[in-house]
Amino acid sequence: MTAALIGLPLFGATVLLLGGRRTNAWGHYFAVAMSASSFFVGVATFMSMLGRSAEDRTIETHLFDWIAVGSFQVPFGLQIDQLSIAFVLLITGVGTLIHIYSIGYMAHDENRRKFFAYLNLFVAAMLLLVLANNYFLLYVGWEGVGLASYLLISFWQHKPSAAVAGKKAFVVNRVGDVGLSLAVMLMFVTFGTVTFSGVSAAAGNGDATSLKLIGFALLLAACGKSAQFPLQSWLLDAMEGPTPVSALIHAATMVTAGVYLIVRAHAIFDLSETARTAVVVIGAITLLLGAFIGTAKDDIKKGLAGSTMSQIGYMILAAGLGPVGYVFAIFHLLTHGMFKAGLFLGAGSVMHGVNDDVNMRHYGALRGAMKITYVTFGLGFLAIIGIPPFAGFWSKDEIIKVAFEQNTLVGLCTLVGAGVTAFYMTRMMTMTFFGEARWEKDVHPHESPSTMTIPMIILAVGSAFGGLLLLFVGDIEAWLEPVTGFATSTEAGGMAWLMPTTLLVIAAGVAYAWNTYGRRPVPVVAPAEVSLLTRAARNDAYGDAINEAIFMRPGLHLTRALVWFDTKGIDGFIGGFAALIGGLSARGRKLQNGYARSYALTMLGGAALIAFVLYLVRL
Amino acid sequence: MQLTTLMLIPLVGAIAVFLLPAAKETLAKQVALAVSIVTAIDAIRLALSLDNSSGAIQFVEKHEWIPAFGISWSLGIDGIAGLLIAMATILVPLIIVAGWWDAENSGRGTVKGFFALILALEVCMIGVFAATDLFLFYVFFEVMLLPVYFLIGRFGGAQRSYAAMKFLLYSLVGGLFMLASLIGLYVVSARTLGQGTFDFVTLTGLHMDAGTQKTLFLGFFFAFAVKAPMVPFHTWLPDAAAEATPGTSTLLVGVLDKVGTFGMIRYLLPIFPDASHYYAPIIIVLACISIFYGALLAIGQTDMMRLIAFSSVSHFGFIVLGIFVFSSQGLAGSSFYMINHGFSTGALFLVVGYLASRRGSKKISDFGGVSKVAPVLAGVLLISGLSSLALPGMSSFVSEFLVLIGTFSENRVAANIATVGIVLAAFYILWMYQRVATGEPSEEVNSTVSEINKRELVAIVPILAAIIALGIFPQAALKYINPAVSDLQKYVSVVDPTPAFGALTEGIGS
Amino acid sequence: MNGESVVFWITAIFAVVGALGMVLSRKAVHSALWVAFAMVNLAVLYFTLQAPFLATTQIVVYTGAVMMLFLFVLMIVGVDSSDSLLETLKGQRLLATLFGLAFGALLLSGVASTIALRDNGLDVANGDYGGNIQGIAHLVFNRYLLAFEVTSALLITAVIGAMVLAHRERWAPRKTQAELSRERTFTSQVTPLPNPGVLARHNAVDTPALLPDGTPSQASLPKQFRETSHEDEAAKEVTS
Amino acid sequence: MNPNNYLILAGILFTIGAFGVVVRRNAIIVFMSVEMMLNAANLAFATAARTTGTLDGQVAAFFVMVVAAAEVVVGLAIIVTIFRTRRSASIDEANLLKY
Repeated sequence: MTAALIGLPLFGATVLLLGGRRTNAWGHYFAVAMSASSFFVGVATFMSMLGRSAEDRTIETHLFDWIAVGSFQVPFGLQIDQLSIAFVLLITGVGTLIHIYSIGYMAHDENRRKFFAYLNLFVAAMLLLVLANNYFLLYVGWEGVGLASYLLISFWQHKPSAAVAGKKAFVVNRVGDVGLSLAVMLMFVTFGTVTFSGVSAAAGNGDATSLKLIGFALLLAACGKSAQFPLQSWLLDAMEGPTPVSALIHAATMVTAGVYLIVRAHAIFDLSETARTAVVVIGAITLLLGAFIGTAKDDIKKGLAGSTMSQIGYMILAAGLGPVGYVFAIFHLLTHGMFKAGLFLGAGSVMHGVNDDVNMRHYGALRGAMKITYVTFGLGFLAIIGIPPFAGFWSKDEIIKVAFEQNTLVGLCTLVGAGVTAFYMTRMMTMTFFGEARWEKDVHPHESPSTMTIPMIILAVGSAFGGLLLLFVGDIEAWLEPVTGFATSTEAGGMAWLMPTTLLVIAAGVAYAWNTYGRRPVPVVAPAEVSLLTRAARNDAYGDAINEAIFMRPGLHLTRALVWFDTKGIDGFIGGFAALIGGLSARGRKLQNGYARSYALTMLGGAALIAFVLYLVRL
Repeated sequence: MQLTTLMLIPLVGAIAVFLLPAAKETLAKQVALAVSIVTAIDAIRLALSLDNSSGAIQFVEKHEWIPAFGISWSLGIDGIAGLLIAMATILVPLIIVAGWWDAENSGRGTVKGFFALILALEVCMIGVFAATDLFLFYVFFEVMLLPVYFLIGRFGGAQRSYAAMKFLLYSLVGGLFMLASLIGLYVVSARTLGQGTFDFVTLTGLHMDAGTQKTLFLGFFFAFAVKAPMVPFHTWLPDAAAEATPGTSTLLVGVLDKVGTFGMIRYLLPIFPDASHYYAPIIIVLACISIFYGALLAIGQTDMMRLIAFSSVSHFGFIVLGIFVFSSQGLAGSSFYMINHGFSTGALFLVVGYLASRRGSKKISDFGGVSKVAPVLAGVLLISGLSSLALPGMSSFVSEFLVLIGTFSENRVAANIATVGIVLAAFYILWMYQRVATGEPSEEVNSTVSEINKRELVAIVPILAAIIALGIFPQAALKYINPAVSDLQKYVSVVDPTPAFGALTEGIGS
Repeated sequence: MNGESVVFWITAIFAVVGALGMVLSRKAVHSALWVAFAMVNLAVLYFTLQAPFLATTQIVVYTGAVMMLFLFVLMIVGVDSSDSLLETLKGQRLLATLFGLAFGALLLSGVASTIALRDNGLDVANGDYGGNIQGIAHLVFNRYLLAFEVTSALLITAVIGAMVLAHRERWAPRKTQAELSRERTFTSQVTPLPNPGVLARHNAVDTPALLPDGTPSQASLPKQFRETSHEDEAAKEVTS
Repeated sequence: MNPNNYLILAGILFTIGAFGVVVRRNAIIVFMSVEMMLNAANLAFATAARTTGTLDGQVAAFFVMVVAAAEVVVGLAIIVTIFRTRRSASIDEANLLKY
């Protein structure tokens, strides 16, 4: 069962990649079928899980011994439990919807087959990531999604910007992978095992330093994959990929892998206060940074990307709060998966309607031309800013509450983040669908085909009711409790003032945005005379510039210096040595001047020398 | 006699190909291919029939050669050597197919000469891995240089004579130091045992004082470090690899250089255990430098072949690192890495060779947009590259991680440094791919770079298949390596450290 | 100071003087004579060393045969520029002196620093077979027989070698008198060539005859000495 | 009479001979110098014979003489041959044996 979940999309990818042009005609349907059947297998697994008691819901599958060297024994084993199944359903569900959406979105691309193959590959890798029963196999999925992400970001390879963005994403992710490698190594050295169950069981024996180091390493890994500060820079560039990719990989699923990792390794974080604090700090920084970047972007996708960073910041922050937060981190992850995918698909639909223009300043008043998109995007908008009773409200509100309980400063961060979110989302909404039309003459906005709108509608429904469903019908807290543990807040009733305050902050953000962008005309060209803050936000808070200045440029100089050193230094030394010998030989050759007397003289000198040596030795 | 037979097959083949009339070029190729395939099958059969419950040397055969000096023709393989031989013999038919027209394209030398040299090289490669007499090993170690010298010097690119001479001189200088140590070892054995010997098994039991060990160790190590190649003895490799034909480069970097690391694992550790421990910290530092230096230099290269060569310097750093931390994961990882590196670097050299033969240039800047004109070729380049950067799912990942984890349990600082090396690996591979395969193809690329053809595909697909298969089922190879590794650990008297806070009572972890 | 000492010191000094004379004489003939002188003195020393056979052989073979051979060759070769004491190689003489002195000093100090050798004398050895010659004969024809026989091969080889080297192959048939006279008639010089040394300062074979106007005539010289000998004169002037 | 004196004399003669070989250009004089060195060696042999009380040294000296005679024959023949072609007995003229 579990293996089939991964096997089906993997099979799809293999067939499409090896099949080549022969599969062009039906390849995309095949991919959708594979993804969908994986989803159905997931649903079936879920159903059977529901039928069992909470303790028996975990299924371990041992496929074969993967690596066994000395005491390093890694099985190729899968594990499906309450946490995994939530991810499985999100990945395959949203994944299938996005597959369907892509049929329409990529209809005119000559490499559509390859695109679907990569999507299937991604789904398989992501499933492996969440289904592995040990950290080492998780690593395979972890880099597998990185590969799929690389392939998909740089899918339009002829665009240099896309190729560069793909490479950047992979390399930055690799920095995060270093963290995961170190975490696995530390776990092996500390506990002698790398399985989830083994590590969880042994975690209690670990000393504070080891736990702290493992926690930091895992956090580094999470930062890479989830685009958290300071490894956030790749996510904005990743928007070079086709929009479905941004929706699936860079919003709903892959980027949340970091959250999964931290929740999965909760045994470590539970025991290390320091590591948890670090997680919270990183989450808080990213949450504000992402929101800040989102406020100034005119590129609709980059705006959403900033928002994604910010929302994942929420999740990471929640995960860092410990047992009180894990559940809400996952909860927010699930709702975010739905509404953010919906928003991205909506953005894709908008772009589809306006000749692939991504600049919101060229939109405006699209609500008339694209009704379905308007409504679905609107639902997503309401969900993300946290208007009750939409999905985002439930999950975000819980996080804000828990944050305030733990630490007022952290709570304030989340509250401010909520306000800023409301601001930039409203800005996006108004610039796109309201105001006067600002599009070019040759642009004729139109609604997208049904393959695209249907997934959007389904996701919009999820954004609207997913939160309610999960919280009250699914009782997610109880569902996840066996895996993550759950501690209800101690002062549950003491925060009655919080929800109204949050709503007030959100309303303020909406109102300010509406005041700025809704009631006044939006200039088609971005104004150049802006505050330093706006400029910083437009430049992704100078993340790239900092990377460039700290790593890239010195790195290139170092490389160049080393190349010079290698050719001129090492090789030059060797070459110089050879030349020296050659030169000496050429000189020495002159000693062979042809005069027998000269040779005789040398002999005489030699004889004298030998006599001298003999003399010395005898003394 | 099985190993001697295995060597005789290509030897007879080489002579037969050489004796063919020069005009019968196709026949020469076919004979060479057939012979190499037979050899590969026989080698695989041998490797699979190894007893994987014992780390002892198997298929032992011994015939007196120069009894006066205790030199004998003695052969034998353990799991590591067996797999290396299998890897080498698998690569040979593939590079023959890949280099089907290399001899003609070089415009010099005869076709039959080219293929006879490759087969002759194969003989030496088998011999050097199978020898269990140190003198015999030395003989193969040196004789092996000659076919390569001619393969580079005769069939190589513009700078071929420079590269061939540099290669030869470096290797010879290294070999000279080894010879000195070898003679020293003989003298020591004569003094200790009463009768001098070069026999590996006898020498492993030799009790030498630490000072002697240290001195003799250095001679061997220098030869192996030049061969492997470690920074700062590496500069011959980029030149040689860039000037040779792709097939030769594959054998050179994929197999020949392994002799260095194989020598370390086979001879240095068991014969000089004390010296190995003594020098390990320095060598680990050198290995870390190699990892970084190779990777950074690879980033700075403008020539694809040189880039791969420098990436190999980096990979050899990993291999050496794994050997000298002495942990079972490190040793097994290094042994496995040798095999994987042969495949992944071979694939890269071949595919870059395909590109270069089309475009007539190895310069990265001469390419761009290949994925648009030749998507499969670009895809093959990407897969080979991913294998080189140790993507999980590929065999090189397993070995690289084993090395890292083996290092981590012994030396955290080195492991941390080496781990950062994997980021650089991602950078140089993907940057090369970006510059070669993506973007809009230029006029020249459009007109010259055609899609990969069947012959080329046949040559490279088995390598890629092996990489992926071993990545998913590494145990298929590791089970042969493990017993040899545990024997090695006995020689150097090292026991793997136990986990600091393991939950052993849980019984979890298998 | 016994008789041997007296003989030794006199002959030793003579031998050294002879050797120095050989090295320092400008003319090869003088050198040869100096060598002969030194060798005779050495022969005397052999007598004092109780080696009458060696002494005799020394005189017969060396001073007699070998040195005469030298003189004969000198007559063939004649006086030559190489007789000049002018050094042409840079630093040769300086280094030679240096090395020579160093070598000699080391050699002598080596000998001198050894403890005095025991003088066993050869009376017993010479007496064994009834005399020095018999003793040597006994050794040569017993212990050193093989070496002695091999010497014969050496000598034969040397003789043949010398013959081969000195032999001149005739490539064309010997010219008849008619041909010679015809040749002479049709070239410029009909009359016999002038003899060397005529009217010159001395009548050595390499000194060109002076023509009536006082210019030296190269034609008067044997072929070997033409042209070069003129420069020799100049070289000699410079040296002296 | 201390036999060392003979050895010292032999050494002096040998050195003078070697010096002559090195500094003189006339091939014949060089040859004579070589003969002088051989004679010095012979003297040492003869001295050795006397100090050891055996005749082997004298036999050795005798063989040296034989070999020297052979050598002189061949050597002078060579000189004559060279002289014929080069019209010179200077050994500096025959300097083809060089780089």
